[in-house]
Amino acid sequence: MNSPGPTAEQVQLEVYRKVVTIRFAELRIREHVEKEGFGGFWHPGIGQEGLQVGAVSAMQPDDYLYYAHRGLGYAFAKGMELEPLFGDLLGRRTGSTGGKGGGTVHFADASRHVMGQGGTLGSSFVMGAGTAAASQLLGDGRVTVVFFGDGASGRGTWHEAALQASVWKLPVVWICENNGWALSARFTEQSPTEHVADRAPAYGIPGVVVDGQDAMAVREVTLEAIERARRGEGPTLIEAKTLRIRGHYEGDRQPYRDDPVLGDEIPNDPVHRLGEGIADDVRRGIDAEARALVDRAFDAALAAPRADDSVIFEDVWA
Amino acid sequence: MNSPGPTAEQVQLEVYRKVVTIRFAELRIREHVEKEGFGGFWHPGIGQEGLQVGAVSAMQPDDYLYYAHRGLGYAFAKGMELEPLFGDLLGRRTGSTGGKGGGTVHFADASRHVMGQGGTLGSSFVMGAGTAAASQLLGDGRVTVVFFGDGASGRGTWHEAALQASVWKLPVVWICENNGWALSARFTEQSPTEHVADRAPAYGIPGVVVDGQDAMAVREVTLEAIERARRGEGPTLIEAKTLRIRGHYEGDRQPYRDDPVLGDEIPNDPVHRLGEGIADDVRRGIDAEARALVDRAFDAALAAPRADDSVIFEDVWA
Amino acid sequence: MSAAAATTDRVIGYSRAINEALAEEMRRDERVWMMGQDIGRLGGVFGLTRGLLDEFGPMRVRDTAINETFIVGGAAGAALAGTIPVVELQFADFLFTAADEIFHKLAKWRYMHGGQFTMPVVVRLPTGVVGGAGAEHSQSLETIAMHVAGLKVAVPATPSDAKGLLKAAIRDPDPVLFFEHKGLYRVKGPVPESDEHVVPFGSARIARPGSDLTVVATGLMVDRALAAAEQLAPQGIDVEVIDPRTLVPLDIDTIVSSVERTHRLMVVHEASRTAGFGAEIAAQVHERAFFALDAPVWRVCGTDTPLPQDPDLEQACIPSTDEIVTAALALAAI
Amino acid sequence: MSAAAATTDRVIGYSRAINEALAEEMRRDERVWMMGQDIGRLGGVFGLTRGLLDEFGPMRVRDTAINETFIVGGAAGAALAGTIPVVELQFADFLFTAADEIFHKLAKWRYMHGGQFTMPVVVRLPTGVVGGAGAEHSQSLETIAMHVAGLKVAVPATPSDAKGLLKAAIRDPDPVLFFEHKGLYRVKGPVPESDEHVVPFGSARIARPGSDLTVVATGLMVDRALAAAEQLAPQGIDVEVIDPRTLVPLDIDTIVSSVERTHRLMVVHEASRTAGFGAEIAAQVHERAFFALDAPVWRVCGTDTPLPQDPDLEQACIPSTDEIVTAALALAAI
Ligand SMILES: Cc1ncc(C[n+]2csc(CCOP(=O)(O)OP(=O)(O)O)c2C)c(N)n1
Ligand SMILES: Cc1ncc(C[n+]2csc(CCOP(=O)(O)OP(=O)(O)O)c2C)c(N)n1
Ligand SMILES: [Mg+2]
Ligand SMILES: [Mg+2]
Repeated sequence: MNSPGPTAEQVQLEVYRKVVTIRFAELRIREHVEKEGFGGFWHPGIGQEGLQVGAVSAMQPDDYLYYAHRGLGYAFAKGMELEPLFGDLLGRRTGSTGGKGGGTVHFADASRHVMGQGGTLGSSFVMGAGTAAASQLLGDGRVTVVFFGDGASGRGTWHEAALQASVWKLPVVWICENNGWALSARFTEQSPTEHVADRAPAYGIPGVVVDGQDAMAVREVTLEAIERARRGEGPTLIEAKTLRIRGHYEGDRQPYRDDPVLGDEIPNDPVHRLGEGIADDVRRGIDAEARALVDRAFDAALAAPRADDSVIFEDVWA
Repeated sequence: MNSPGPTAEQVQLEVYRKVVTIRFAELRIREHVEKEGFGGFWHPGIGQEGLQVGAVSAMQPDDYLYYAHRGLGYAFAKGMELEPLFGDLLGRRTGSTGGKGGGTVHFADASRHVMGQGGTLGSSFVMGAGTAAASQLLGDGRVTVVFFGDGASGRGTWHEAALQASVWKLPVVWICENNGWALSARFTEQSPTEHVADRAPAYGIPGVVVDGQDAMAVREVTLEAIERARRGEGPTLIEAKTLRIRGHYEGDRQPYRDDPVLGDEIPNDPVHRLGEGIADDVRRGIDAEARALVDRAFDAALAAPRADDSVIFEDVWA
Repeated sequence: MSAAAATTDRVIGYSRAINEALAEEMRRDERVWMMGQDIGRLGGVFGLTRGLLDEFGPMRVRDTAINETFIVGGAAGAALAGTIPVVELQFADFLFTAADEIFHKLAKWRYMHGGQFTMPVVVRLPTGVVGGAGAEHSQSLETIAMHVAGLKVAVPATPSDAKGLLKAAIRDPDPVLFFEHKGLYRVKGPVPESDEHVVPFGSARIARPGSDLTVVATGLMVDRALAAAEQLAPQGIDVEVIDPRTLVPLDIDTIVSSVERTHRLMVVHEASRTAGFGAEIAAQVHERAFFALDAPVWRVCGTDTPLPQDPDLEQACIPSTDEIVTAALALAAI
Repeated sequence: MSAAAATTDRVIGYSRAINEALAEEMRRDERVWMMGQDIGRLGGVFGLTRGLLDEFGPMRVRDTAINETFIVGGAAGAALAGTIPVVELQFADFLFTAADEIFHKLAKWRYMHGGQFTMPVVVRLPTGVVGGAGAEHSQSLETIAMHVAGLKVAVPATPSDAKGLLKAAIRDPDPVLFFEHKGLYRVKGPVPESDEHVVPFGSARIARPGSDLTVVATGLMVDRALAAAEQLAPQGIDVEVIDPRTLVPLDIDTIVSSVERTHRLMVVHEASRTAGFGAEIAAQVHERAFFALDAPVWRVCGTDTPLPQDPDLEQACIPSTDEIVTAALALAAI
């Protein structure tokens, strides 16, 4: 969908296809975690796939992506195959990290500019700004997109990155997935302002609030922000309002939560919204293919060998 | 001047007395550095004494002070004597740190709630907020005032402290001495907004810009902010516009600077402004006393013994 | 303390022991309070602070935003103002997101200001490898805290020590980094009933007396060393296992006198080998007991690698009981 | 390298050598660029980057705001995008204000992502005691960098090594922490004329051959060890001085073979003694050469204290030539 000239309809179809694929992936992973468990934690992104895919659909293939820890929508939308993603999750040699990831993943794909993830929240603020500084220096015309949660917005790295990126007019776009929770902390109790985007003026950059359940709207504002960045006008802070449907990690019983949305009733479900404009039979066809793709990839990942101990000594230094 | 009921005139006289005393201290220290030098660096605060004294004059004796590294105005205004301050500067056993400070000082006075200073800029943002959190917990009615420079405003600790302090409505007041420079970096080149205070709305707190050369104006806005904090309404960010008259440290030749104000021509000199309302003879009397006080204290500090090596093993642990 | 419980001891978990210490000290001293992420409503990511919000209210059990520099730096400032903050970082690794606050502010404020202030802060640090938490959630970083003067460092290995050392830490006027091992949270053991079960810093525990080889181990490694000792006993090697319990202050005397009897020492730790605290213990023992040693001090340690995000692979990065046995056999044979 | 200059060597300062390395590497490779505080217009607080802004322009010599997490974390991100950032922190101590970026991002990104990325970042760190800069501006923190796998660590002691190691660091695909000693900036020495004067990491330099006692020293301590050796020679103690030059990788072989000849080793460093890298070198040498040693390895190190803000007192916290002499005499007498 990044090639020039697809129609609006084509774009929406492709966004739908990716979102629904990730939805099936979410369900498949949950099933696995409930039955088998695996190491680390799985942070489900169900219900947030729409904004992830919508935003990433606005990126060019060469643009850089720093994703957040909630789900796989970002990476899949950026072109990564499901099998290496599942492989990471399951600690398989075929995972994109070659077996060093498992559960909570640090998947990456250098060729697709999926840049990986740190375990400490907020480190991608400064890293993303630095990647954008490299693009500015090289004049490669690339834009860096950084996803983060409402909780991560509290880290000081945000401030250091945002000030410098604004002053240098770095080509970076920050997308906050505000799902209202940071683990057990309600956003409303940890933010003095209504929106994360209210912090943008402090940095002299645009702050945009968008309905995160509306994938195409997220795509639109992201397109604008990316164009602005590519024109050399500097960063934008986008805040996509969404919901955390499940627990912080799969298995979290959320004793702290007074509004648990535990089932699969996803308010304002991005899958449904995207599906609305699509003819029933087309949609059913896409769904069937997506489900098959997920099943094939998950089975293949499951069948792949686990990494043996020798990998622990690989890749410490180049 | 913190006792209830002094007249406006009395207050101004006292602020003048302190400002002019610090001015003489600045000149005495400069003379010493030029002639003898000493270890570390001396960051002159000449020209910024007005705002420092004005602001601190708004504090109660029990309020907590985290000062910045430019000059001695803050500490003297909070009630510290000159001799221990000079003692620190000169590495004397009689310094407030008992000989561990010298040059750039970490003076402190626990009894007067002069809380000291870290060597890394911006660490007082979080420390000051924490001190205020203690006051809130203890219900001791105290307010914490934190000074910092325009340069220090770039550190992420600002963001972490400001968000939390605002949400918790902590009794803390931040005062930025914006002197236009952070070492060789112009504020205008390192800030995306015109004022540091423009960042306040991001934290849902008042941001106030004040003429830092006008000590009494600084006092006024600080009084208001302190009252607000004491009422439990949370932090305020005050930005006092001032100038860095000299180099970053005494001896800095400022090769980077295109507007050197090297002499003692202090634009909008707070000493002159404060002196305007005071009768000549009264002023001359204050000046003479201030000069004598400085000379006595400096000579006494000079005459005091240096610390011997044994102090290095003191105070590592309690 | 031997495995057999004294009559007044209850058998409780390491987590529960920590939770009790917190509650008791908060009851004892009103100045004690806590902050950290998710410690209130949730009771902490590992459940260590459960029930404390209910008992002590939201002003003494405060949930922060995601702001480690505030959690630690704020604690420093709050300590200067007459309170005793006990803060939690969700993972010990996060001391790197608050490193200026820990290694500068906590460690040096008192010193820089000529002893005018004390800094009674406890930073609780869930540490070590468990369950595949990955390279930035599993490290054993206690050596760094040992290298920077001004901090005290506790590394409890049993429920009893977890409780007693934490109570000592809270009562200590100095900043304490308290490394609780995540892999021990569910381990149970005898803990004295008393409210005054305080384990002093700087006193090592001889976890198992022995005559042929001294093994110094901390945290999760103490049990593995003990298990190794049981396997070695029938092979004629009687291992003495010493748990220093605190690294700062370090009870080197107990270690040295053990080595003077056994003539051989092995240090076992989960932290990376290179420049880990095993090197310090080895260096000190060589300095003080060189001529009593029949062989060099050996170290069995974590690998010099980051930790992979996989529960099996990460175990391959830290010493197993088997490795300890193998090394002990080889060392005893020198 | 001996003190005598080869014919093609010029005698230049340590600062100048660093400045040359930066300029040459930026000329050689367009991807190399720099950021840091005050490195442009001012040429750095210590003058190390003078002239570079003029030659390479503001896009390759960028002044940042006061934001160490951006300087290091940004460098990490910029390295992933095909550039080679060489960044300056104004004082080595400030690695604590960017610790997550250094010890997590730089050190582990490659590993965590299965080797898909390389991380060619150099962090220049003006280190050590000079002129009374105080507790948070004077530390020697290289041991910490040695403990965390994934980083490389250089500690140049001479102008020649400063230049050659920095060039090697910039060409290295791994992140390098480059500890430049502030007390050496003005020291002059012979430096080869060549643009290709690259000193490989992991090869120690025998600064003075000797037969009676090996002294391993780094940074500012190398000259003090050499001065001590001159004082000891007339007393019949012929000291071999070894400068490892890099701590990661560490050329332990050169040290061990020296010890096999001299049978005695002393490690001298400015970093605090406890859990400093001297402990690691001591531990390794004991492990590998225990039976060749006539005495335990000794350490002469910085005190276990913060550093006072006073040029005299701080000198009392680090080894002097006299202390080295005294310790060497005592060690030789064992
Ligand atoms: C620096 C840091 N502090 C704390 C954590 C632990 N942690 C992991 S996820 C999380 C909550 C994040 O909330 P948010 O950013 O809103 O993302 P969400 O989980 O809601 O998608 C926390 C506290 C961490 N990984 N890094
Ligand atoms: C974290 C940190 N980074 C850098 C420095 C070095 N440094 C000391 S003062 C200074 C400039 C400070 O500027 P500003 O805050 O505006 O205060 P001013 O000197 O103008 O009063 C710098 C960069 C430091 N001390 N701490
Ligand atoms: Mg969230
Ligand atoms: Mg300034």
